[in-house]
Amino acid sequence: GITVFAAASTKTALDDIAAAYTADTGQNITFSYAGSPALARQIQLGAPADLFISANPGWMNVLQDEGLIDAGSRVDLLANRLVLIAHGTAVPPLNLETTDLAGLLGEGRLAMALVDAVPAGIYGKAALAALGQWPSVAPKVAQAANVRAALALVASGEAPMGVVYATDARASAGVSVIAAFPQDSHPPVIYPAAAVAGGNTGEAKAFLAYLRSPKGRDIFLQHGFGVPDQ
Amino acid sequence: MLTVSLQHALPAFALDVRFEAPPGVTVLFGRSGTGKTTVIQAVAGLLRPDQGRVTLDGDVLCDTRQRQWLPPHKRRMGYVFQEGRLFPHLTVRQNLAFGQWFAPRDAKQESLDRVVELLGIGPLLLRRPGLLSGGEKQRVAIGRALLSAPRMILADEPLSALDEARKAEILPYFERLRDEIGIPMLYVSHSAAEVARLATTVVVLQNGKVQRQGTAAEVLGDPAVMPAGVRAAGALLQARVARHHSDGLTELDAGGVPLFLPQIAKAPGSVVRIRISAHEVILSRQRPEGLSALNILPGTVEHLRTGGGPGAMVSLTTPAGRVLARVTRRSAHALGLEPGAECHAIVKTVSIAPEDIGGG
Amino acid sequence: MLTVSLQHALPAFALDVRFEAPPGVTVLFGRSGTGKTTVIQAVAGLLRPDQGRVTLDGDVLCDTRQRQWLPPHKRRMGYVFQEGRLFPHLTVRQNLAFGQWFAPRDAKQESLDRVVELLGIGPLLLRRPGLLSGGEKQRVAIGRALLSAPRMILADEPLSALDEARKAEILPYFERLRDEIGIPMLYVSHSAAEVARLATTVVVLQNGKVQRQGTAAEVLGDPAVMPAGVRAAGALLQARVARHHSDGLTELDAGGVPLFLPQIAKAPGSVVRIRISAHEVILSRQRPEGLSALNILPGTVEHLRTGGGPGAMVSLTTPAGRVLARVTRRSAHALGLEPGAECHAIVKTVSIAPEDIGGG
Amino acid sequence: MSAEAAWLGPEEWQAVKLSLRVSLWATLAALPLAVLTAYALARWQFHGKQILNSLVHLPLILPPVVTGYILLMVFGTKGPIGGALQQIGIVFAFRWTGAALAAAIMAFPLMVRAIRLSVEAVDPRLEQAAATLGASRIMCFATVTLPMILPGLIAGTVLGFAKAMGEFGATITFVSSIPGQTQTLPSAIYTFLQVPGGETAALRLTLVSIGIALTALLLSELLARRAADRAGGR
Amino acid sequence: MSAEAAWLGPEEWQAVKLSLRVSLWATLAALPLAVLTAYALARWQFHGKQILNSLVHLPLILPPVVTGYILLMVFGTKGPIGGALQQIGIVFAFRWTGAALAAAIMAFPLMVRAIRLSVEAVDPRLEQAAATLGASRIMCFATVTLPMILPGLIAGTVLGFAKAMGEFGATITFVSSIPGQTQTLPSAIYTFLQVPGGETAALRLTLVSIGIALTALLLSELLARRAADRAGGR
Ligand SMILES: Nc1ncnc2c1ncn2[C@@H]1O[C@H](COP(=O)(O)OP(=O)(O)OP(=O)(O)O)[C@@H](O)[C@H]1O
Ligand SMILES: Nc1ncnc2c1ncn2[C@@H]1O[C@H](COP(=O)(O)OP(=O)(O)OP(=O)(O)O)[C@@H](O)[C@H]1O
Ligand code: MOO
Ligand SMILES: [Mg+2]
Ligand SMILES: [Mg+2]
Repeated sequence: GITVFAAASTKTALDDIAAAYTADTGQNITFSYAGSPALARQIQLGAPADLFISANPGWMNVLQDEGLIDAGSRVDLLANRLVLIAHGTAVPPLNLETTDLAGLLGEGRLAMALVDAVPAGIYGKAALAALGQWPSVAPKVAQAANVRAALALVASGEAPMGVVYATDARASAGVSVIAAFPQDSHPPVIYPAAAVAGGNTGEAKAFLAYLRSPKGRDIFLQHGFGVPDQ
Repeated sequence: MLTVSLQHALPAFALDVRFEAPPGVTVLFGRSGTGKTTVIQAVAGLLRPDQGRVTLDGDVLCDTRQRQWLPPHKRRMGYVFQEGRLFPHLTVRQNLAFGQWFAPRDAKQESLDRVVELLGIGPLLLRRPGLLSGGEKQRVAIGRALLSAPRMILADEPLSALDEARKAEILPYFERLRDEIGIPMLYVSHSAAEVARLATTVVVLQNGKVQRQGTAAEVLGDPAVMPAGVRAAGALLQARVARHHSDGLTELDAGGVPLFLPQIAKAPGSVVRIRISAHEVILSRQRPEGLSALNILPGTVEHLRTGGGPGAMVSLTTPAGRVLARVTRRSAHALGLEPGAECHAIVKTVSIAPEDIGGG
Repeated sequence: MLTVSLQHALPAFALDVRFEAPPGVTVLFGRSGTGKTTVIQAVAGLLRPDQGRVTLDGDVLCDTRQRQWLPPHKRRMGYVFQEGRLFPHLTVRQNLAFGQWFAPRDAKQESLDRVVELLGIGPLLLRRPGLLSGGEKQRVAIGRALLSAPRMILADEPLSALDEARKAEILPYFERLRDEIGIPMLYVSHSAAEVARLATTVVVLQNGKVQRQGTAAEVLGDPAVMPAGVRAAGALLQARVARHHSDGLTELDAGGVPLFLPQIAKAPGSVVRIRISAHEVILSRQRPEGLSALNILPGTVEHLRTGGGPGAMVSLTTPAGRVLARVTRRSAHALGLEPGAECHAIVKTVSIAPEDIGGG
Repeated sequence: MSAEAAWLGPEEWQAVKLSLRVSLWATLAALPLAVLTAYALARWQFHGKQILNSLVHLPLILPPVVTGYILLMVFGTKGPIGGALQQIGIVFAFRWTGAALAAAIMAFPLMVRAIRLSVEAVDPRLEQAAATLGASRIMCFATVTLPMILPGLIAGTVLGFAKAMGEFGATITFVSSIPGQTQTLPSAIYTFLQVPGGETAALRLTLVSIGIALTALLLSELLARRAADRAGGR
Repeated sequence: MSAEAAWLGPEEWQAVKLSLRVSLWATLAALPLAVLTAYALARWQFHGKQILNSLVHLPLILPPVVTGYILLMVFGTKGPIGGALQQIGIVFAFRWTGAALAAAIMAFPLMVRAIRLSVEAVDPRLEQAAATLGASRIMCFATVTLPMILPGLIAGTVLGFAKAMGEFGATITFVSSIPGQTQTLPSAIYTFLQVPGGETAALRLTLVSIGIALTALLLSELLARRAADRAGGR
């Protein structure tokens, strides 16, 4: 079997597909889920990974520049969407282009992932900037360590609104998606995947192919991920 | 007055005592492990007895039946512990002052300077207890208890770590506490000299029980109970100071008999207590002449007790009171000492030891 | 033989001593805070002196000049500490056995049972030290040191927490250690009786210096150096056991003079040491008759020392040796006691105290 | 200070100051409670003692993120305690006070453990002696126990302070990372570590963090040595 | 056990077992070194004492992620020490041994502090007494010091064990989160918290984690109480 280093946010979907893969091929897959930066650094320092699925193209680029991945195998595996959520069920949607987000927040905070460090935060900041909301909203942003923590802030009602991935918002009770950010307001949310140089690239590629097979795509879609066109 | 009634079971030891300590000094006497410290701790409130009642001057300190309990810090007991228990983080001066901080403002206070001088601990004031010698520690512990303006003093072998000279200096101070300040004391001691000098009452403990209680004269005069053995037996007599002589002797009047001893600081007319240790008395049928011993008490043999050993304890009635003499059976026989026989008790002046003199 | 030469400066205290301790018991005598414990600690290796040299039977324990240093655990000193220092986490039995574990296999070992019986600590064996009374702790500490098969015993006031009866039981044991096992001892004590009984040599310390060193007889007989004051002065005499009488008395021959004392367990012919405390001697010009006191030593006044007080110290030469008597100046005058005067020293049988008898 | 200010960016400098404030407050505010808890655990017998003990240790056992979540649930404005406190004007959410609360809770078990060990080492007979000299329970504690446990107290406090300086998971989960409000040094370091090439900046902040904590440590060693000498009677 | 096995998924059960193994090894392996370090810091005077002290405390001061990163750089297969050790067959990187190393290093300061406080509370005069009875330094330590510091030793060990059970940041950064190899309970909890709907699973694992650590804690309290009674001479 091979070892897959994958961004933690892909866990449920990947576990499901791997189960199917094992059933189909008899091959076991071992996953190590953690934050993409940690995984990338570990690969830099010799981790026994065969396949890397990053939530962050930046870190994949770094590995590619250092020749640590099999560049030929790199694909954009998954896509995601950025949405605005609010605390509570059945909160009416709003129009991101016309609403004064800062005014709506009032004293409240906008929960986001770290806006300069974590992809979801970086994308969110870009989108808000593109929409002209960033200057007024920036002082009200509460930056969480990751998307899930931002979601938790909204779910608990601590922050009235937050910016998270569609995949996260779907599964959470107690929050409503009140707007989706336009695709063009931020760089595409892409999860690149690539076989790690020096690993079992053959099997890594086989599994990667399985992930991109219709069976794999279906499961990703079920979990709310987008699947970039090939 | 202190009344004590205690029952307390410890693993392998059971305490069951009941005694009253009239004003003055009550000495707890008894061999190692007979419960002396345990009694004192219960009086101090450091031990909660299974059952018991302790009162001081009518105030209930502890009554298990009525569920009354006065915590130790409200009892104001000046406790000199057997093992010192100085506060290691405080200097000697701070240790001494500790009790003063908590003493009621209106309480009679000993002055720090006086206590320091008495105990000879002036040079130690700025040191910490860790750097003191054994005797130095114990002296500081005594000072600390004295300075807390206590209603009562509990002293657990306070002098045993001290050299004889220091003991001789400090004993009179305990006496003064008893006589001048009138502070009651419960005092553990193994030394007959200390008992004779200080005790108003002696409580003899044995295996956690009161074996005997009585005045110092009664208990010290009874060889059967003396835990220290016959060598500690002796008589306590009352005498009145008659006059002071120019050669440094004080003449006492003990029931009409003159007794001489080295000058004592008491005004003529005052009553003192003297101890005559049984083993220091020599008996003679005729009135002896030409001896260096100045004190000769005429008397009559009251009774004579012999044991298995070569000794005999003779008690005499004299005008001064009952006197005990420890002689050999051989001498008793040679001199024909039988009840009713007249004889003379010879006591050396200086053998009426300064330590054995207490205010009556 | 132990040779000690030490210089050590402590804050507010400077030690500078040099003495030799011949085989037998060397008693360190001196007032509180004069450095007795400090000396013992240096001998044990618990204190590294600034300068000094300590040897035992030729083995160098410490020599600061030659940078030699034998660590304490190699010195095999049986140290009875002034403050007990029992191991709180071990039972009494384990405390006692502690030293045995580390003793060389071939060392002469006291038996645990014998020591336990002697010290009366059998019932305590399974307890932990936290639950012992003060005297019990000290007895265990003595036992622990004795059981470690020591080359030498260092005892720092080992008996001061014990009652008289217990002291009287344990003292002979120290004597046996000295006489039968021949183990050398350095022994701190405040008690003249203990000194008289045990000491081969007495080293008197004062303010960190050796004030006087000598045999027990010399030092105890010199009122000027007795730290305990004049009351502890007395003479030590050699005598031979003459015979045992059926009435429980033993007759001694002291230079031709018969002396009687309660039976002692020595075979006729053996030499014993007896102590005659100066304040227990009565003097008479004529030979007294009809007294209960059996012991009368004829002698000649050697000299007479008077001080500011009412007392005088008379030293007599008698066939038995030099005897000291403490009398009043008044008596000295009345009896015409001047150098050269003939007189008799009267000593009560029983006042030759059992504690004051040591093997010669 | 100005050298450091130049070396660090303004936002980093802010994080340093905030971390100091948060850690100091966290340790100082937790200290009395830690002493009380330690004393209770060491000396008193009461029902629920083991439960208290377990509660105290929970933050040590739990992954910090979980602790952060629990804090959010309990002390958030919608939480049972947080909501109640909000009524009387005490707010933790997104405030530096919340960061201090998180740090205090994470540091608490360390402080309690150290102090408790010290309390257990104090001979109760000394407290008894103080009582016979007229000192009430509280005065006994203040005049005897407290000075004698000072080494442990100092050790515990510095341990707590160091922990508070390093605490990250619970803090960021509870109060997120708002520059000047809740962005402590570890948050800032974490941020740098998330982006490629951020290592140098992270290292710089790490050094600052180490510098501060070690200074505290050395100071405490000095203090503890003196306190121990005193408690040892020298 | 089988009830628990059924309640937990196989991978979770694996994480529980791994966490136990990692924490036990971490604490047991660190213990002798912790005792030595604590004793040295408490009793010996030597050059570099403060440096040693600082080093010991570093893992407490640093955010765990930074510690993990440093471990990765030093003990990773490409790191200076990790590379050398690999030559002789000792590998930490991405093995459970690495998780244990990380846990041990994180737990170390807690253990040292607790033990050190206990050592400082032992009256050196008792060790002197042992020496006069013939006990060499080592025997003094084994027969007197060690039994007397037992309460602190137990406290430190359990503190360390609890910390090791909860350690996450350094572990996941150093050895990643590979099921059966390096995925400890906290890593598993973290991963569950990162995915939608993972809260229930996270809660379940958290409860297991709490259960284990509290059991250890209660056990240690019992042991420590007995040890303290003995050390107190009762
Ligand atoms: N806490 C305790 N638990 C069990 N036994 C105890 C405890 N304290 C004292 N004892 C035992 O109770 C008895 C009486 O002890 P106590 O300390 O009162 O004796 P003491 O008369 O003061 O003796 P000493 O003269 O030796 O000091 C002793 O046998 C002692 O071992
Ligand atoms: N570590 C120390 N530092 C400073 N001074 C000390 C130290 N140890 C002892 N001293 C002082 O040195 C002197 C001698 O102490 P030592 O314990 O030897 O006296 P001692 O003769 O044994 O007295 P005691 O009969 O009271 O036990 C004392 O004044 C004491 O205060
Ligand atoms: O790298 Mo993530 O998916 O933001 O934890
Ligand atoms: Mg006692
Ligand atoms: Mg001494």
